[in-house]
Amino acid sequence: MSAGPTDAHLLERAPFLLRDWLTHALPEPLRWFANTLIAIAAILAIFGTLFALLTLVERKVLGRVQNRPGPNRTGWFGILQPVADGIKMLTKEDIVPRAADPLLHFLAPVALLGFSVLTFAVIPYGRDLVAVRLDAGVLYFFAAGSATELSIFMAGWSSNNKYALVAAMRALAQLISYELPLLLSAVPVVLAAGTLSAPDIVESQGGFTWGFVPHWHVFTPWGAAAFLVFFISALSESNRSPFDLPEAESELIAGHLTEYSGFKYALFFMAEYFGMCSLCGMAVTLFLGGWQAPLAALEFIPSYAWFALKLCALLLVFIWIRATLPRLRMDQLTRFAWKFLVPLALVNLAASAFWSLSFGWAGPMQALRWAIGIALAVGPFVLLGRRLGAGIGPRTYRYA
Amino acid sequence: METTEQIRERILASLPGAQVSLVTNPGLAAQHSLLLGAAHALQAALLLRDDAALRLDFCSNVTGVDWPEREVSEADPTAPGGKVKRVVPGFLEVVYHLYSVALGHGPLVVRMRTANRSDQVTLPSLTPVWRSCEFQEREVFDLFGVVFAGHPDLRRILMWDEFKDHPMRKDYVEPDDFEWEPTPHGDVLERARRHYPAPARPAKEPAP
Amino acid sequence: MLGTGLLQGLAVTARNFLGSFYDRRRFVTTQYPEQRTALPEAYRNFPFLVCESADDPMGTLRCVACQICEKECPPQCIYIEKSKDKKPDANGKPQIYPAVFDIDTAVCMSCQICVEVCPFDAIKMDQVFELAATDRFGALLMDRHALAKPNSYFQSIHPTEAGEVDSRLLAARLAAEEKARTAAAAKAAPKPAAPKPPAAPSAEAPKPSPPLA
Amino acid sequence: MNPSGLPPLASLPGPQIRAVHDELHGDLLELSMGPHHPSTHGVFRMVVTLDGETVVKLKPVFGYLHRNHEKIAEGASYLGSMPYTDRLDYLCSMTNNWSYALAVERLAGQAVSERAEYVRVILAELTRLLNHTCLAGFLLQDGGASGTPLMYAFREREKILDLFESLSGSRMMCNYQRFGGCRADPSPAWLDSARALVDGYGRFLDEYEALLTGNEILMARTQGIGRLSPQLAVSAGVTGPMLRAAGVGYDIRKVDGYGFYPRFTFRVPIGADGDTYDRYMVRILEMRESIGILRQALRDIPAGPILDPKAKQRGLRPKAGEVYSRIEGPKGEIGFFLISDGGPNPYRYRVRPPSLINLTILEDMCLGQSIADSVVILGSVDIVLGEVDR
Repeated sequence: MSAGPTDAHLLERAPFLLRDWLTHALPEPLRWFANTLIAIAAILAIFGTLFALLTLVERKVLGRVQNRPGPNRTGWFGILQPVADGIKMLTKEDIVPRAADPLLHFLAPVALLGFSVLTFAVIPYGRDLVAVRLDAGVLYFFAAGSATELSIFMAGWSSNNKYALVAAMRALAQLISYELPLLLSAVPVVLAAGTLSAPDIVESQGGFTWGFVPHWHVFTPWGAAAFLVFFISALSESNRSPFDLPEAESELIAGHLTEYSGFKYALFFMAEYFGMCSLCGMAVTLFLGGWQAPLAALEFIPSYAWFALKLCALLLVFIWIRATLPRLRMDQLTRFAWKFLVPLALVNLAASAFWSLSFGWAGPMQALRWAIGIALAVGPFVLLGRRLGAGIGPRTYRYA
Repeated sequence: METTEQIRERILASLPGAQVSLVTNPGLAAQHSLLLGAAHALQAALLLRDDAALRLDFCSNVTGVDWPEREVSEADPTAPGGKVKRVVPGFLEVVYHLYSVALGHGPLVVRMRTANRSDQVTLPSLTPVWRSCEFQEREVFDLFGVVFAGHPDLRRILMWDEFKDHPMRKDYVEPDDFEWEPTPHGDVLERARRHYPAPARPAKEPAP
Repeated sequence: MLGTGLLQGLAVTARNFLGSFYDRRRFVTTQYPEQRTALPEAYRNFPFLVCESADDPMGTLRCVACQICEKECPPQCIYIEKSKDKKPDANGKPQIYPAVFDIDTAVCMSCQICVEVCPFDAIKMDQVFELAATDRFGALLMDRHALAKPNSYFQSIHPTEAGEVDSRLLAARLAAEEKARTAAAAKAAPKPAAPKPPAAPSAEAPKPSPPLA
Repeated sequence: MNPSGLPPLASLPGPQIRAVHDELHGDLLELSMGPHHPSTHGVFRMVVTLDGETVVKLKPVFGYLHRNHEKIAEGASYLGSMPYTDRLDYLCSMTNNWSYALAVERLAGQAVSERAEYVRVILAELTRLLNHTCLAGFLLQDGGASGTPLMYAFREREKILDLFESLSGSRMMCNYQRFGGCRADPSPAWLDSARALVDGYGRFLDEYEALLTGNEILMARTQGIGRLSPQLAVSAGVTGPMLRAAGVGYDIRKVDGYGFYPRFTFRVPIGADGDTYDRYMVRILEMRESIGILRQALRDIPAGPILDPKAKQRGLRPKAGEVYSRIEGPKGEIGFFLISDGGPNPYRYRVRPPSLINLTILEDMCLGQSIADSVVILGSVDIVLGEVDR
């Protein structure tokens, strides 16, 4: 994290001013170290709070969708519910089955949390607000993110429980299936931006057409398709409904969490929400213009606020989907990945290549460019969707 | 549907030598039944299922009835007092209620009886004819103790495997294994006293 | 197909989410201890014994310890011991009364059969449902003191039924008084051969109540 | 020897899937699902043998809730068993009551007043709405939806339960039917609120179907899953919506014409494939027919006594004899077999539990399916353990 922007106004610079005020007295080598520590602490604190709030918001939204108020007994509007849950989790007995592998059983939640926190390092939360400015930041993100599934396998296998074992197997199959479309859907963005660095990808989405259509990738035909693929894969990567197979409570009790209790159990949840947040953050970065404002007139609002807004909106969609959809089956899940998402992402690669090549088309050629672009995005979607959905459909019934 | 008597003749025509008798129902519902002898029961059941005029393809209900040994007094002019007491031996009975889905008629009530209630309690299973008998015959085996020969999976179904005795029999005695709880009932309290002679528990007697 | 069904479903949940903020039909929870729904008049929970006066519940119980309810109770949660002596009832007739009348509410299944079979309208269904207690045994075993509640209470929870019961009892009492008067008149008359009046219900045993409407 | 097309003797239970287990394929996994499991609808256990995630053997185990209802009833008076029937299938106490009352009425020769017959039909159809609505919610819960369909189902169920409560005094344990009629007379206000409920129910079903029926995930999860052939369904005594979903148009309301059902026009929806989706859809369509029946019944209900005051309730001693009587309950054929010896309590009392008998073919439906599907298939059978175990 380098020095903050100097030309922006006060609110935009506020995080840097605060940091510099805290560390300006230190000698230079130590200041770098302290600045890094502060960045880590800030990320942990902010996302820790977000996790707590998110559990509450999720239950509140689920409740409202289901015509009930959700938790509302602890504090005003149930605001203390996360605290109460935390205390409960901390004070609960931590049970380790006798037949479990105690070391792995302990390591799994720790490693899971560690890996999911690592992904926060490369997400640009605002203008210049990124913990580690890596040239291959996107690559790093996916590498760190895919390690979480390993921890789920560790948890499932070490529990020595049949449900947990089945869940572990599912987690691995899911990892293999969905890592590919997730990566493939990010490739067009890298292609378009010409960089693997997350802050630079955000920078490349700056500017507006006609002053009000932002140059976000999601507003291009290939970008919309890639965003869809990325979003679906992100749902699966973060084990969220309708892809929450490793912890499918209706068949596998709690999947890999069956033998966990107390704070270890809470760590799994924390990691799940961290993973969800970081994937949403990456989706915002890659497709929704990162911290860029949607309108030029709104640029006075600090960049990190825009990022937070977009992040929360995506998280709400996650919750909304969870409130609505039933779960897929394991074979359907993998079939969906291999027969729908991967081909779609591959075709989309061509679509984005076409988009880059036709950059200079103007006038009537511009309309042709859009037509071809949309056809390249929608055509495969319809064709692949038809094939995937062959054999199922609404039925008509007769009466005796 | 044909009357029960006609069905009986139909069976006898196809299975000469089969023991099929009519059991009349004195009640208002007048659902008379056929008593099948164990030897030909399976063939008779197949006949009932597959006969084109009957097609009783749906065995709705299977259940047991326990008829313990009982004493009846009959008029007998030779005996002193004009009456004689006779012991009717007990038996277990299995009742099947058959319907036809194909033809929409029913019920036909079919019964089978064991020879006694102790050692000769085997009857042929009708599960090969109607799959719906599978669980219900297991239940009759569990609760009444009728053994069904030819049943594919004859295990206890409602009681646990280690359980002894058959609870639906009329002479079943409940095990004396209840948990203490305060109750206003005198006989239960008496039993409690036998189980917990000393004040083993802080017994709070209800105020008389 | 092609995800339209999923979008349709998402639209339904979104409508319900938004509706929960302004539409009472989409926000149905009642916040129980603070808010309470009105119990319907027919609501029943556990039985209680009707007495005529709140001041002297034990003296004015309608129950005459006939033990019909004890016999009919399917889970056998009622236990009655008859008194050795007799007490005057509401009409002044000496009656046997229950020396012990216990209902084990831990066993009672609120089926209301005791109410239906009682020929004296002496046992009715209560509406108190907040019976949670820390003492598993004693607090749920109700004796006649805990069970006795005055007729005015019965009027307040089941007004329709109580109105019918009261008018029926009043008619029975009037008929009994009428019969007593006729009997007295007949005794006073010189000719003992006067024909008996048509069978009027006696005070001791009013006609079994018709099933509750 | 087999003109009815029924399965020959060879089609008896037994693994029909040959599981491969050698060094390459690994071992089979035996999993005991239940009795404490989120989706077994109570204390029910399935001993499942898995090859990967494929079910190769499944043995249902139950009896955890067994209380020997039949023995209790044989020691109780005829009236005293009525409240116990509430507790068989505790979602459908009204139909259980009716079936039992009908059996005793046939045994004792008791006529039922016209108004009571109408009220019985109304309550039975309301029970059907309630049961099928809940079932759809539970089925989706088993399919992994986070409770939303279930909560919508419970929202509507609550309205029906409110009606039951204001009529019978209890929400679930109604104990409402009596021999020769019903216990309490519905007031005009009650009938009006029932009409209002019926009028609004179609709208609810539309919303419910918008949420579920077109859902591609639901279709993918249920279509072609857990197929049941009509031959096996009939042979296994499967009744109710499950039988009709298998393509057999057998509805006791039509076949026996008990109560006043012949007076109402309604259709019986039947499925073609006999899979889980058909079992779900047949129930949805049945609810729409039930709304039609309710409209007719609530329109035509006559005035008059609800219960013959001379009808004996307490101390009933039917003439010696026996009767088997059945009705179309929401889950299937709920029947009562009673033997009277002229005494005050039945000599033999038997419930024909549709939930238990519909479970007979659970293994047949689940073999070769994945473990996730076996849970959904179980959900589509629609069991209540109070009735399975009795």
